[in-house]
Amino acid sequence: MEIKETKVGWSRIEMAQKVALDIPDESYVNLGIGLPELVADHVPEGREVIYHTENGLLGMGPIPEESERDPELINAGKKNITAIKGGSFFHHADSFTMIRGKHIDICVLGAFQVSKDGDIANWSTGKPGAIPAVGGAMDLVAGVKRIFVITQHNTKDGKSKLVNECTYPLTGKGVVETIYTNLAIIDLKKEGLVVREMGPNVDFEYLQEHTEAPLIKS
Amino acid sequence: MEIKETKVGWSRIEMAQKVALDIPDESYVNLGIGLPELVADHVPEGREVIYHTENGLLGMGPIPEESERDPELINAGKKNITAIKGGSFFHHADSFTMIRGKHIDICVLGAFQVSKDGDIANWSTGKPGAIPAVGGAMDLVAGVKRIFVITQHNTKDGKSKLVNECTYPLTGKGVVETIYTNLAIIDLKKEGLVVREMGPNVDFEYLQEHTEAPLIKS
Amino acid sequence: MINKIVSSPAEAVANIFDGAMIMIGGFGEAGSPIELIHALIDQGAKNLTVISNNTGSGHVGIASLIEHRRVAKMICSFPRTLNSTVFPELYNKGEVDLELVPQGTLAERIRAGGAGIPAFYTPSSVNTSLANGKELRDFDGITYVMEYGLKADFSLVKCEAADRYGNLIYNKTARNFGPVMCTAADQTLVQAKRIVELGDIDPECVVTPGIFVKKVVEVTNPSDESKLVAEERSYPWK
Amino acid sequence: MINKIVSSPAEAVANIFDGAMIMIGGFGEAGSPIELIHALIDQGAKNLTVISNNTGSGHVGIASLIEHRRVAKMICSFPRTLNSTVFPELYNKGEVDLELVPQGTLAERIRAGGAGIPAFYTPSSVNTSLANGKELRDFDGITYVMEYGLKADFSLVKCEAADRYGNLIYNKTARNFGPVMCTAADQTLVQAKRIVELGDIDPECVVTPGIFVKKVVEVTNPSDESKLVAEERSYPWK
Repeated sequence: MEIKETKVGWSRIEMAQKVALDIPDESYVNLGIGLPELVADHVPEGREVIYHTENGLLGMGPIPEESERDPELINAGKKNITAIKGGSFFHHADSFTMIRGKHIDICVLGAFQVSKDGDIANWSTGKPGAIPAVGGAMDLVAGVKRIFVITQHNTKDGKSKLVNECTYPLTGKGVVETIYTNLAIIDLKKEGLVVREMGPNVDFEYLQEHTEAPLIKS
Repeated sequence: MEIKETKVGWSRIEMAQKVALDIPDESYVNLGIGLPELVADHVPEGREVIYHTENGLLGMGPIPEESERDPELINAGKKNITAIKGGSFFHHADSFTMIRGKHIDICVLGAFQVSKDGDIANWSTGKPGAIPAVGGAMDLVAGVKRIFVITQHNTKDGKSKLVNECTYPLTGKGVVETIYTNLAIIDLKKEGLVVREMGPNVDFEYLQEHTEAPLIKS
Repeated sequence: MINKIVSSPAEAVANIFDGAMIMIGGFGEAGSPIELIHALIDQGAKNLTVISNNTGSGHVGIASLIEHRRVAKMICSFPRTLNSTVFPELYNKGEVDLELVPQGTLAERIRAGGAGIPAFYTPSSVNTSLANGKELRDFDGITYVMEYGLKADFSLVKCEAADRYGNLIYNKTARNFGPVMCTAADQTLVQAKRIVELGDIDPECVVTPGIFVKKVVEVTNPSDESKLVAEERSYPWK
Repeated sequence: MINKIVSSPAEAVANIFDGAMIMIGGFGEAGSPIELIHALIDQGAKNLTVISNNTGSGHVGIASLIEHRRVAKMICSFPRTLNSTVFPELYNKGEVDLELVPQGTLAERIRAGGAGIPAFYTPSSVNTSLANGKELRDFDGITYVMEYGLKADFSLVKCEAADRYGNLIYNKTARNFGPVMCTAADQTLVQAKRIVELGDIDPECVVTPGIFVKKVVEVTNPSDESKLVAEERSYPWK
């Protein structure tokens, strides 16, 4: 318990920075709603990355000034955005041609759970009475070449999000490549969950304690 | 044989006129290569008809002056054309969305044979050594709402093109609505081949003599 | 003469019948043909199946259509959005059905419907509950699910500019589902911010060729849905 | 930095390998990327499968590629056109294979390949010899044939203008198969009549977004195929 006194792990911004470092120059990237959206602000200088938003824009730019907002220029999270020079607009079927046809290089998503086999659950908690809403999540995990997950390592009540088997309804099976949490960067490899990097004041023992699925030291 | 002395049946132009009369105002029409192309010149004044060419233009206009030819503006027969005001260009998949999706009202095609059940053979004589080439014919007969055939009533060696069963490879089955020949206009109805109109100096007996399939007087 | 321009949203939606299958364009408020939807509420058709990405916000547009109990079933990918309370409440009461479809599958099913493709295979939703009961099939060692083309009796779409042939262009991400929905309905009914002369739209830039459009009505200053929602307005206006 | 511009047709086609599956845009001469095809002849790759609507005319472009025995198989809808003698001769000698596909099915198979759709159903060719041996299936009482998506290692495409991101616009009916072919290849190689600055192409009018393009080379004055054929030219130039 004394470990709570010092800073443990990364902040949300630092997590986004870690993801951004792994996005190569010239990538086409789709960012999920929420935490993934932060990634765009942290791509290293000198890398040109093109952002796709599934509602019909390749070349999503930063958030506009209040005075320049166009209610007809929004992202998948329905937030006002801008379009970069060299961007293009297209309809939904063409947009998902990019996704389903494996043209997008990287998708960064949030998740409720990721299993040791790379299964992801991020669209429904399956609670009775909740309105099911899937959006483009299943298309993204089925179609994008590389799926990165950015999420807190544990739920608010302390449960591991990195599990042996997802208990929430699946979004896709065996699709996640890397998971970036506040505690660590973990690659999902054939041999298992390989810890690539740990956050400040996190050691392997601590990390495993906070993780349901078995981890492997890199 | 004495009948050859007087004009029997319609000329090519007259055949095209007959087809054109049956094209309602505001129709979207695809014209096949050859004889069907003549139809566009004979649509009655006051009717606005939009021509589709499957290589990517809705709103095909007349043949251009020699000086205004653009090798990148051609029709399905690879002839130079023009585009009308209010036309639009699109790619092949979108073009065949119009065809396959039943958005085109009328297609006028030539044919080697039409059967009494509305089967059409117009892409291959099935001769050994001939290069098979189908183009868009099978898509057109499968997708366009109404299929009109314009053709000589008989082959050069006197055989009937309106047959009991097609002997040439089929383009489509049960699709032809009306056949316009130099001798008659014949509607393919449930009850059979109903002769709607006969050309100059053609009577029913003469017509039946020159037709393999049984005809019905209207 | 071809002239698809009609004089009012009411005239545009006049033929919509009880029990119709209706596609409604828009992704959130972008591209939502709100004046056509309001005209449809006034018109009174009920027992509708509505295909649209979302279920509307506040008490205007699609949300109002649902609130007035005109919608028997929604086919959509994301039935809860910001300020969407109408659909969730009625859904939880069992008063409206829902067919949930992944967004890309929804777009492709509509495109297929318009293109004369009765069914196709997609990798999306395989191994999830949304593929339950659906036909699976392997191609080259990968499992896909068969999905059916979707067609509608009517599509309601918003665009930026239209001419009398029904050629359309859109504005930015308001394009979204509009072009595919135009292809997939017996009658596509469009509200355009501007009616322009034939030839004013570059033939290289037409997004929806007129062949896919039945009627167009000019709505010069369409409502800004998010403003209406922020102001807590309800349709019909009080 | 993203810069897809390369300096020569030779550089554009440098990676094409023996046995590659290649889509080539164009409908007749309109849209045929003749300079890229000639560069490919110089480059020497052989045993190619070529997907293109036609088989070329005279002794230039695709016809020359075939004449130089680089093509093992053609997948196309219309292998005989005006002045096309090369393909018919070699086909009748059994020196080149042919898969004949209805034109709309060809376009849709390419679109499906690019869109991650492994197979779909179409009414085209049902009850004809081109459906022989293919899987048939009824939907709502109508019979359809199952067709597979088509993908390629390379697509060769001609366009009107391109920018360094690879965004493309086309000219008139030279658009034809280009946009779908761009989506369906691992590497799409483009010859553009003009290279323009980023932003010069209206984002509402981009036909092929850059994501589908690998390399672009400027060919300011592309050959006029019908002129070359009329002049009885052969490639390589003599």
